[in-house]
Amino acid sequence: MANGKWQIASLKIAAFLDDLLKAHRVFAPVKRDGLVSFEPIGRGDEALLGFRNSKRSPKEIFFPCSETLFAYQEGEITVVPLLEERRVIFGMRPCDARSLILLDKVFDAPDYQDPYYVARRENTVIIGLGCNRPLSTCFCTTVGGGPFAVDGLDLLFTDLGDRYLVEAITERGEALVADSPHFREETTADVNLKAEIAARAEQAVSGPSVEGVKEQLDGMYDDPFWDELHEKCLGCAVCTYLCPTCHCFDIVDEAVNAQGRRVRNWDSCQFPLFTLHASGHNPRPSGKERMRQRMMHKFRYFVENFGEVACVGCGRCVRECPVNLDIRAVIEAIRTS
Amino acid sequence: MRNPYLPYPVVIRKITDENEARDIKTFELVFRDDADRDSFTFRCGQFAELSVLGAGECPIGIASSPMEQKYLQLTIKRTGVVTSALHNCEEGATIGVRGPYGNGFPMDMLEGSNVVIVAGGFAFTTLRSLTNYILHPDNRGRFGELTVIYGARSPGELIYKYDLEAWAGRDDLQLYVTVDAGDEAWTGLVGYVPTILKEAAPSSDNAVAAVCGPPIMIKFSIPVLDELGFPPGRIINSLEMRMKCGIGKCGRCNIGDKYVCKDGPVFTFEELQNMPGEY
Amino acid sequence: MSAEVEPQADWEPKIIAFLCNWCSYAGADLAGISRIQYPPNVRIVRVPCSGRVNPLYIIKSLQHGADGVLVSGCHPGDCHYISGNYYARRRFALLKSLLEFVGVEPGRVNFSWVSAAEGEKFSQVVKDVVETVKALGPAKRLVK
Amino acid sequence: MSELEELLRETARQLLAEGSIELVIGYERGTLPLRTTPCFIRDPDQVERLVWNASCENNLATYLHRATGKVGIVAKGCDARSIVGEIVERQIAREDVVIIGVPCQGVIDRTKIEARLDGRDVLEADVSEGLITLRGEGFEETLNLGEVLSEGCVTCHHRDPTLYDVFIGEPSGGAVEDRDEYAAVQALEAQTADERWAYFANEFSRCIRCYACREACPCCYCAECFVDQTQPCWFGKGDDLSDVMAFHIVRAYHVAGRCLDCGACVRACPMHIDLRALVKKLEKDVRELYSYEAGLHLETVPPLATFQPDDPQEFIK
Repeated sequence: MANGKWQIASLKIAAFLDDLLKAHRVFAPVKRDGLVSFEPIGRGDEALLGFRNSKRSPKEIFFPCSETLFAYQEGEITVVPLLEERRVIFGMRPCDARSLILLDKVFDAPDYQDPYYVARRENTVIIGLGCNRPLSTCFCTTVGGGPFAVDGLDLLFTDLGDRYLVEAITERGEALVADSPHFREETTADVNLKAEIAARAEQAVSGPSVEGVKEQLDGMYDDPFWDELHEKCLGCAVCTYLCPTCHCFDIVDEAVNAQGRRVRNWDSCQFPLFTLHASGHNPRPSGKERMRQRMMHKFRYFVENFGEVACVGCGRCVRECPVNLDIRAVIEAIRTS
Repeated sequence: MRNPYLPYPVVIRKITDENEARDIKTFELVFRDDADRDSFTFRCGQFAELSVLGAGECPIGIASSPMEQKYLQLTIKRTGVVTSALHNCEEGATIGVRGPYGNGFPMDMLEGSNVVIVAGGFAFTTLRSLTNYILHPDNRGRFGELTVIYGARSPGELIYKYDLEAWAGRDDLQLYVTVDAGDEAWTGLVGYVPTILKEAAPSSDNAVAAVCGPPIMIKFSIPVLDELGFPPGRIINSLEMRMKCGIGKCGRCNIGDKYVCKDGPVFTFEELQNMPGEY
Repeated sequence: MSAEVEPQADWEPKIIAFLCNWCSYAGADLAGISRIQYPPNVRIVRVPCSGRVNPLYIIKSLQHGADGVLVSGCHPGDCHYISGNYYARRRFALLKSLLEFVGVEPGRVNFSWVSAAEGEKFSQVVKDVVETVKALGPAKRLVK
Repeated sequence: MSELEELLRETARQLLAEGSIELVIGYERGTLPLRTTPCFIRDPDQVERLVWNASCENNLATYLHRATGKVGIVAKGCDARSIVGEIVERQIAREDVVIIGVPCQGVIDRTKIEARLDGRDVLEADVSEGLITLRGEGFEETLNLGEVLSEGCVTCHHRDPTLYDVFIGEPSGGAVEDRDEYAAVQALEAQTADERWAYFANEFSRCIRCYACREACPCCYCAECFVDQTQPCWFGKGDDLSDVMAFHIVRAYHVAGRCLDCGACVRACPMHIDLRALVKKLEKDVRELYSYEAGLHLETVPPLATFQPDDPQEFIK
């Protein structure tokens, strides 16, 4: 583990990113059509520094909405080459970085590794940006994270106004800044200021505790609780597709005649088709079962399998649910039911 | 690391029509590459992801016995996109196979026990694999008495008639083949599987029951087994689920914290009682 | 999306023509037996009625290799099923307008009424469509 | 609490208490500023939860075809028109629904506010007298409500329900602003095909295939959506632009002559895609070609379920 600390002038960040661009593909937050998203940049000054969080989660840089697993023609398969280029993501929020740790448990499991995901993870260095001003919908601290948590990060940047404090979390993070001329030695004042900002930010985050929720859910499978909860749910996939930890997918063939490709697309437990058997039987026939599955998976099954809840408190589903079905309220209701 | 999403190419060596409706066929597959065959070592009760390029993939239980590792037999009913595409394939065609996946039947429990196989309709496939496995001369001694109760809607819908005939001539298994409704030519048993099971009344002493069939058959067979004294932990069941990846990632086949593709598809009835009823 | 490519010199457009069985298909047949010449770019799909043409067929054709689409049915009043073409007319009016609104070039998707007696008209329609589509070049929008 | 809300609650209480309905579908306070959330009330003692304000942005009619029994529903102008559509298309029976009509001042388009605030977080919002006040950490801004209403609301001519069993409050009257409701469509029509293609390609490139547009739409009630069909499989379900556009074109087309520009799809879209352009264009065409406006009368036949022998056909060779 690395523990180097530096500072960099805010005005130098673009130059630092320009340097990184020489040997890496660099993803950074940019604003396109009014929405913030993580996209490859061509120049360092394209990166947005003053953003709250991206609309879509950066999980898609590792697990895209849609990707070709292999192509084929007349029965001959051509495998999509695994990612080899070196990549850097600049500006990832700690909540989203934590989600990668959770996704690793699934995609980089001891029994089967997902080669596409694993290659992208191995070749991507993640520079985090601490959240000085968490949103009112953020609840990272209640699900094991924090606005300055470092899980999943290689470097953590903290905005100190005219400069950033830079903390190395891993060796490969440290390697990115070690030889860069843009970084200077940090001062005690920098470190203290960061601690202050972090403490304030942490204070600002609130939300329902997930403590005991798993145990509560253990006994709730048949609870009438689920009967009405789902009534207003539209059954769309906004929550699951924007969620940085949701990882369900579909595998389909797209082909014309003997030529085509096998594609992996995001899929959602909120769709009836997700579990529909070819026979017509559906083990989760209505919104009730599907909503229950989403909550149970995040707060019970994932905990049973991996020891952590599958939620990082980014608040995307809270903000974007078309009917304001607020997961925080659901957690609270489970806790108190 | 091998890419787990890549199918092994296999050639359809033989296609056998299994039923009168001709919507169930058994496909005998041989690996195009010997190395692939050697890495595909399966056990009874496991399944494969069958792959037809252009149509997609579907999970199918392996119907042949692991004693025959040179080829795979999969019995497939024409139902959805992939199975229809498979039914349109001809002998000699190349398709793909991934796997083997799943836990398979619990051999440590089955070995040394009397085995009662209860099967209905088309769901006989992996239990047929198990039956042939037990009957193999190398294995027969490691299992106790074998009872097979198998039923279908009509005589024409019985699958593996060639096996049924071969087994009928043996004295090391008790075979009950029944149909819901017979025809003029039918001279065998008539009655639903749970009824025949009740009449056959296999002993539950040191026995394990393996049950696969339509939900309604399972529903009525379980109480009979219970009456016969089979504890839930000695009744095993193989589940069907919509699956995509087969390796516990895509997230759709879970029942509670269990993934049917990885932790199943075989569960004891006791395990099922402790799982959500989402299957 | 396939990249926009310059049409090759010998490029010939591929037109998918959905022809109703009772009028336009017979019209095409008449053109054939009357030895009326028309460009060989059309691939004819015979349908029972222009009202049977699901708009999805048209979009799917454009997605998978058609440079142009022609739907042709009986003249108003002549529908074998009395009113199939009347319903189709409303549907296609909206579909054509919508496709052009999103930017599919006018001329990619065409409609005509051709009766069983109009072999000459059929050949003219095909000539027109082929000419228009040739001028537009290979399909590049909605192409998969 | 407004007088209107009081009346609304009283009406709902009565209907539930006298047993003429089993369920009221309405709006209650949401968990975020500027949000309400649909609520389903069966107990007369729970009617206090009901609210009615400019944040009641969902079209509740979308819940009707899933509901069973006799249902009361809070309906603004567009919701009521959607209900008319569902009755006309026989998705629900007139006698199974009690429409509690409410006058509408338009609903807020949150994306307009988001754009105005450029990332600043609204912690509190008040609406009164045509003004909206937004407060957050270190800022307070007051805007004209008209500036942040959904596009369709500003020029809506049917703010009061066209069909109702009970009407609460005073009718809203005509449109909020007197401008051409098709202005945005006309602006696009004036562009070249290339420009329009570029515009829509960019819009739809943001689609994440979440189907919130479809699920929020009261017209989208097919048991199996064309895009979910596998035999045949019409379109791919990935992010290929061709497939994405095909989906949106066909979805819009499927609601042609039925869509009434309620804006539910637009507000549900997390990616702020201009879904309105397509449906509004179709609405305009339907009006020009067939003089039809959806959701106004129970007796009319939807334009694609009928024809006139002399329908326009200039486009046919």
